[in-house]
Amino acid sequence: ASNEGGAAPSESASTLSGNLVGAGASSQDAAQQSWIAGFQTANPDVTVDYDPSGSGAGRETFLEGASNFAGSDRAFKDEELAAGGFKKCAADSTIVELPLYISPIAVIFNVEGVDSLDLDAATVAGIFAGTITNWNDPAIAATNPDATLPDLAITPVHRSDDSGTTENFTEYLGAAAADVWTWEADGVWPLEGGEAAQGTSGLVDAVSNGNGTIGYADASRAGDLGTVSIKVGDEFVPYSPEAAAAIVDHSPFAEGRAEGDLAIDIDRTSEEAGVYPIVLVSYLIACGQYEDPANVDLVKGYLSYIASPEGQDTAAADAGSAPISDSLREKITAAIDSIK
Amino acid sequence: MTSAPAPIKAKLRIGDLVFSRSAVFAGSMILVTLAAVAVFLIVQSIPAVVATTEDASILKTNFWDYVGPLVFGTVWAAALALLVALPISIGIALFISHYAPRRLASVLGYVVDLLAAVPSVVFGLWGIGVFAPALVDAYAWLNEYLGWIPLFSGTPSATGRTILTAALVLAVMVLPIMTAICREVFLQTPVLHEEAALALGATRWEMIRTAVLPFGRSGIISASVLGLGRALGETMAVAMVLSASPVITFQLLTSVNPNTIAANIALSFPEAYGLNVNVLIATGLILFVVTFAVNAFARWIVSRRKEFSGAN
Amino acid sequence: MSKRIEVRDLNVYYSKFLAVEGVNLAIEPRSVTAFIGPSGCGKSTFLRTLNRMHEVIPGARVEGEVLIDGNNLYDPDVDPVLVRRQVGMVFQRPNPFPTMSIKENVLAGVKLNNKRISKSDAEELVEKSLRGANLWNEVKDRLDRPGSGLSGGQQQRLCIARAIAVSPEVILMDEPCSALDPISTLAIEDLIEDLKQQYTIVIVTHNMQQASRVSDKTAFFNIAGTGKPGNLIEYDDTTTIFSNPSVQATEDYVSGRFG
Amino acid sequence: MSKRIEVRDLNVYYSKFLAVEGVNLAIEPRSVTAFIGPSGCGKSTFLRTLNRMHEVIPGARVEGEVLIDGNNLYDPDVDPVLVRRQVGMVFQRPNPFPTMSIKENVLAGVKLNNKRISKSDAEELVEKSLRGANLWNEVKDRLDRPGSGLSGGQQQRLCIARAIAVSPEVILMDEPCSALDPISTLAIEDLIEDLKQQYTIVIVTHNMQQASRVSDKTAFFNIAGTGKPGNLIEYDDTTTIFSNPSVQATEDYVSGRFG
Amino acid sequence: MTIQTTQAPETGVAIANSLTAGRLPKSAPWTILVAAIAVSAAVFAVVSFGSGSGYNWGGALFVGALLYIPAIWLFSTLVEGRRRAMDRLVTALVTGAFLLAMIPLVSLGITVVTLGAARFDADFFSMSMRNVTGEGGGIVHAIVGTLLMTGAAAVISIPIGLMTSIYLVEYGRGRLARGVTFLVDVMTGIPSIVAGLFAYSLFAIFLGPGTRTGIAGAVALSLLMIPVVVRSSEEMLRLVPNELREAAFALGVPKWLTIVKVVLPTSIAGITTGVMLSIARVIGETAPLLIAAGFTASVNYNLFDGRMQSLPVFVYTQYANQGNPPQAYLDRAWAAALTLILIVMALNLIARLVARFFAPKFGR
Ligand SMILES: Nc1ncnc2c1ncn2[C@@H]1O[C@H](COP(=O)(O)OP(=O)(O)OP(=O)(O)O)[C@@H](O)[C@H]1O
Ligand SMILES: Nc1ncnc2c1ncn2[C@@H]1O[C@H](COP(=O)(O)OP(=O)(O)OP(=O)(O)O)[C@@H](O)[C@H]1O
Ligand SMILES: [Mg+2]
Ligand SMILES: [Mg+2]
Repeated sequence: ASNEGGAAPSESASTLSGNLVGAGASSQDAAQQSWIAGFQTANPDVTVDYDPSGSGAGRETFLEGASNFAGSDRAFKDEELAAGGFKKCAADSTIVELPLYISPIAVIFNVEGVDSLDLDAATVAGIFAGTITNWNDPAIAATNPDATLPDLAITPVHRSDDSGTTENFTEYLGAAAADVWTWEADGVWPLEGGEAAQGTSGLVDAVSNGNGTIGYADASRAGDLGTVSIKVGDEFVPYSPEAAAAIVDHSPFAEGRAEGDLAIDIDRTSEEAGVYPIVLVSYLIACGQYEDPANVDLVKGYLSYIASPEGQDTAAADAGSAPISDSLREKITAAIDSIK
Repeated sequence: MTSAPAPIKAKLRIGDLVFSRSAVFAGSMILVTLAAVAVFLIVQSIPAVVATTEDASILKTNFWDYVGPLVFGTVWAAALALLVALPISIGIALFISHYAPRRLASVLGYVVDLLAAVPSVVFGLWGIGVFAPALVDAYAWLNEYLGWIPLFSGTPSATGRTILTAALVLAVMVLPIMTAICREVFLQTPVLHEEAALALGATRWEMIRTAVLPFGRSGIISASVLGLGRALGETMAVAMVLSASPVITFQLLTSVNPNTIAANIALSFPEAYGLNVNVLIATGLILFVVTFAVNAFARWIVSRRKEFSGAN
Repeated sequence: MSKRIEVRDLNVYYSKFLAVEGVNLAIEPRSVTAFIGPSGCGKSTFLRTLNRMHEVIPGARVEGEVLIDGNNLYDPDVDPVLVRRQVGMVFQRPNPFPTMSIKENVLAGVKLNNKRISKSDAEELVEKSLRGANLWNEVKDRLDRPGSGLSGGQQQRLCIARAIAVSPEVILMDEPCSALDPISTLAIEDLIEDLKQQYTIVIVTHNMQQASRVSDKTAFFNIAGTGKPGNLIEYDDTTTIFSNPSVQATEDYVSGRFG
Repeated sequence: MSKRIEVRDLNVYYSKFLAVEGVNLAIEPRSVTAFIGPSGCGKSTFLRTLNRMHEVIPGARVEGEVLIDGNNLYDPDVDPVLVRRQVGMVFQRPNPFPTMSIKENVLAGVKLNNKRISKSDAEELVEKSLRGANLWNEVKDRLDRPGSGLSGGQQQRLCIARAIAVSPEVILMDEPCSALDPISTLAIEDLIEDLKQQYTIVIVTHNMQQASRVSDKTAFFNIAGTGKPGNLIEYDDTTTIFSNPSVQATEDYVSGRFG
Repeated sequence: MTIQTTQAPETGVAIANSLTAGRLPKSAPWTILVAAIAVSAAVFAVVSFGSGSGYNWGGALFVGALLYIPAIWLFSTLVEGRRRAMDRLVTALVTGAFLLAMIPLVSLGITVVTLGAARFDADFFSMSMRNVTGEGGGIVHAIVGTLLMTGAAAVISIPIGLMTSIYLVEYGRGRLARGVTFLVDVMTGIPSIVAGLFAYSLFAIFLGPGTRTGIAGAVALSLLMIPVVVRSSEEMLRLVPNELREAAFALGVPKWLTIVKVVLPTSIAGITTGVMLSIARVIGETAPLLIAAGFTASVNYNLFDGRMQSLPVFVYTQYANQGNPPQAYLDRAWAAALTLILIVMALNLIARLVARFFAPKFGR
């Protein structure tokens, strides 16, 4: 293929070469592809492969030592960390978990003549729990006095597959509308019944092909569909990369983690101005210390590229993610540097 | 009588030996492979079968409650698909073998084979983007006028992505393979037998009924088994098209549909970890067993009237 | 119940190959007509045109007219199914339905016309037809066994039984006895004698003795050479053909007879 | 080149059904032996045991011995393939290979055994065999056409040509002429007469005249009733069988002859 | 001569030609079809007028065609009698079945061609996705992977499958044969994703955990392919008349040569069809390849080392993980789907030509 082969007389002084393998979250796939492209262009002798096989599969693969790094929509749980057994890592090594992919989750809908709605958490939860069933429901009308809401049944669409998006969305509903949403956060949609669709694409297709449908998806995929501004404090915040990055900055890191393990507990109920609470934080996971030092430079190089402003910006352009803030970047860079 | 008296006593024929041995070997390979797959499945499944919701987060209660609706959905979708596909594929095969003008027939056969060239992902894409939306109105109509039939009751789906749609997509997917086998078998009907029927004053249909269909019976069953196998195991298309929930329901037109085992594995596997992986593989074992049962049944039907089989 | 058959200027083609050319012939009702001639001269081909069975062979087609009781078989709106129901056929190679039992084979044609034949009627008909074909004694104990398990001769007699079970008005027989032993052959010949009281019968045979024994009239077909079409050389009373034919070729052929 | 065949206490079974019972018989080399008997009495079945062709039928098996030049055919280490190469066979129903042209059909015995044969030798062999089967003139212009496009009789002669092309030492013929016209039949009979100079020939026929014309010895088989096994009733010189048989059943059968 | 009524009730009607008795004229089916469509069109017109929605041509044609089936049966029963009517009904149904199957085919065809045409350009067939984001890029890597993996799967499956079917038809008796037959049936039921898992685990044993290679993908595909090959070839081999085997045996041809030179050539057309179907069956598989062969954006020619991309996985991931601009990803997905279909078509065509070359030389 004409674009293959590193023999391009590039001016890059890169000394990196070799093969780097990662696997995990498909949410990151588009971003990973653009990171890989950028990194490979800068280092023509490197090939990075990323399997978008899913977070669970990615974590399992990493555990088995079959990949150098993993992408995951959630950090490892405490008990999983305690069990250990990361085959690629040195015996007593901890792991590094970096929140490098932040993406707002948009609540999208398809109702003729309505482009955007202002809703509070309870209403969103009511819609998805099936207690609010018509678009002209007073609960919706209350916050949207200007919208012309049709007399049309609401068809909420959820993901049929196990997904980080669902987990983050249900976590938000459970935290912000605890009275209405009584289910635990879970990657599998906790209610029985309802319209379900596979993957972000399937869900977006189902919402756009239906009438009166509503769903939740990675914001970059909202397209022409109507989107919901979420009530935070007293104002309604539309999704935006900045607002998504902001909530991450306003959230604490998980406690009791090793140094370099930057798992974040997102504060879904934050009343801070300008934050958008429904976000998906996807991690890149690597060893704190590799058993085989051969890969260390490659991993560090690749992760540093991702964390760099350039890397975050290409992902923002290609995948619609939210670039991390400089303060977060500092912590991440420190963590990357600690990899041995 | 000058030639050697006993050339009849022979060496073992190398060709025969090699050939029959390799045939046996190939047959045994299948045994071995399948045994390996079975062992793999069983070993992986054992921890899952006894697991509870504490061990595997994917389980609500225990394994059997988890797999029940899936088995139902799998069999239900495949049965619906076969119900649609079998008569149609026999019809198409007959059309090509006995109705269409001869010149046209092979071209038409090729055209139907083309359907086999469509990868399941594309069926999925087409199912979501074209087919399901096209069915929304029809489903609404069915529900309105035939809603008193339990199958058509409930609230019709607003997106058309129901079990009926999935079954229809499956039917389209299994059509080419079933049609192709039926067609080849029908074409092989001995002309002598067709003539025998025609000479008795049979119409074309009666000729088909007396000579072609009985002759092709085992072929039709083979075709069904292959089609059913495909329908039972199809993964991507169903995963993409079906709006699935862990329920058991016979309603065909609503958003709430049972999932199939294969599709469920595809949906849950990417995020599965730990024992959840075993649970999913165990559902695969169950699918295996279901297929086993279905095939045993089909074989039994074929063997019942073996001596009347046309060929030998 | 029997029919008169008149053939006018009949040509039969296999695609472009002219297999039989310019046949003119009239077959009287309630008579037995024998077709004789060397192998490949088109006897079977011609016989099949009498009930439009040639249409089953891809590419086979006909020019000319075949009138049965004055009705042209090849009129555009004639239904070949109706034709074949009135003009039955027994083939050169026995062809019982392998998926059916002996009994079902005999009833195959009847069941088409009359689905709800009573059980006793059916059994009566099976026995009558099998007796007629001289097969009853051999198979009466295994009527429910597959028809394909019989010997060649038994199979052929089964096919004859099947054909007469539908009581057609004309029966075409293409070398029906070629696979039969003398006893069965005799039985079939007796049967032909019987059937002749009611039906019109046309039989193709290679057996001169058979032709002279059973037929009232004989048609001699010949072929000039390979790739040439077959022709009807002479058609006359059987006695005339065998004793005093008017064409030399006929004389040559029938006098080459043996046994 | 020819072989003596001796059969001792042969029983043939189809699974549990005893089809032929207790046959004892010796066939001399360079002779023609005819098997006659009513349909279903086991002539074909018995014939097939002479080159182990019955083994092809599932469930068919044999008890007893068949000695060819003193070698028992049924010895455990005998190769049936070699037996069949020495004992050729022509079947009751013509069975040319549909995938092959006429020429390839004739050469099948050579080609299928992966033997190399020069082009000119092949052509010579094809012509010789087809002439021997009296088919050459009819097909010489279409040797490359499929064998299945021939008439029934032509197909049978093609099969005979195919069988003699491999020059076996014994030729078994199961009603080879039942589909042939008198001229071809005569030609085959002449051919048998020729072949007899070198080969041992066994022929099953329903045609008494044929049996008496071509054979040196005749074996009469009969069957006591349905479901009973067939037996060899009498085996003697053909003239004796037809003029002065020692068993009443034989006399009944051959005297029922006609023509 | 008196025309007597025979037991067939339809024949006795006194019409000029008794053989035409009670037949619908030749043009009748077409007349009825046109009438049925006209009626349906009128009904649809009324409905569309009443509800104010657009006129549904497709629906009108479909319902019209549907209406034709009972109509022709009714007319034929009245005029021609039960048997003729049945024949006409079946003719209509059988033709209808064919036309019905054409609907998804045509719809799919139109969808794939119109959506796939957008990226059917030179770049698409000369580039891989290496270092490509957003627009542009190509599928060389996926084509290479698909051909290599499917080819390897075919090389594994066709001999095994064919030999197994030969074993079953020509040699197999008794328990082993029955066991194999049954297991082949069971094999048809291996879900594709399980095949992928199995191949992945198998190679993990030999090549170390987590290795994803083309050959693992090929093994997964063979698992799915073998039963289709066996089942279809078995069916075709059984159709070869025993007479032909006997003819060859009687010429002293050993069994294996009889099979190779008589049985296989006679059934070659059917076997080829079966093999093509099996290839078509697996060439479009996504799930097992995603697991066993992994995912890469670069070309890989080595089946035994490194991940391999394939067309269906490419289609799936382009669709499922769309980046910016989404349309570029969708265009690539559809164009790759179109390419895949064209590849299968081409293979099919080649196979048919091969089959025709060897096929029995008789009519039909
Ligand atoms: N299906 C066919 N396609 C093309 N040609 C055919 C076909 N059947 C027969 N023929 C040719 O037509 C001619 C007449 O064949 P036909 O079978 O009518 O001969 P026949 O007189 O019945 O011979 P026989 O006594 O051997 O049965 C022959 O030259 C034969 O090769
Ligand atoms: N494949 C078979 N399986 C079981 N029984 C068979 C089989 N073939 C023949 N038979 C039976 O064996 C007996 C002898 O049959 P065979 O074919 O040898 O008779 P035949 O003497 O050759 O008769 P014909 O003169 O009609 O050819 C018959 O009763 C027949 O029904
Ligand atoms: Mg003939
Ligand atoms: Mg016989």
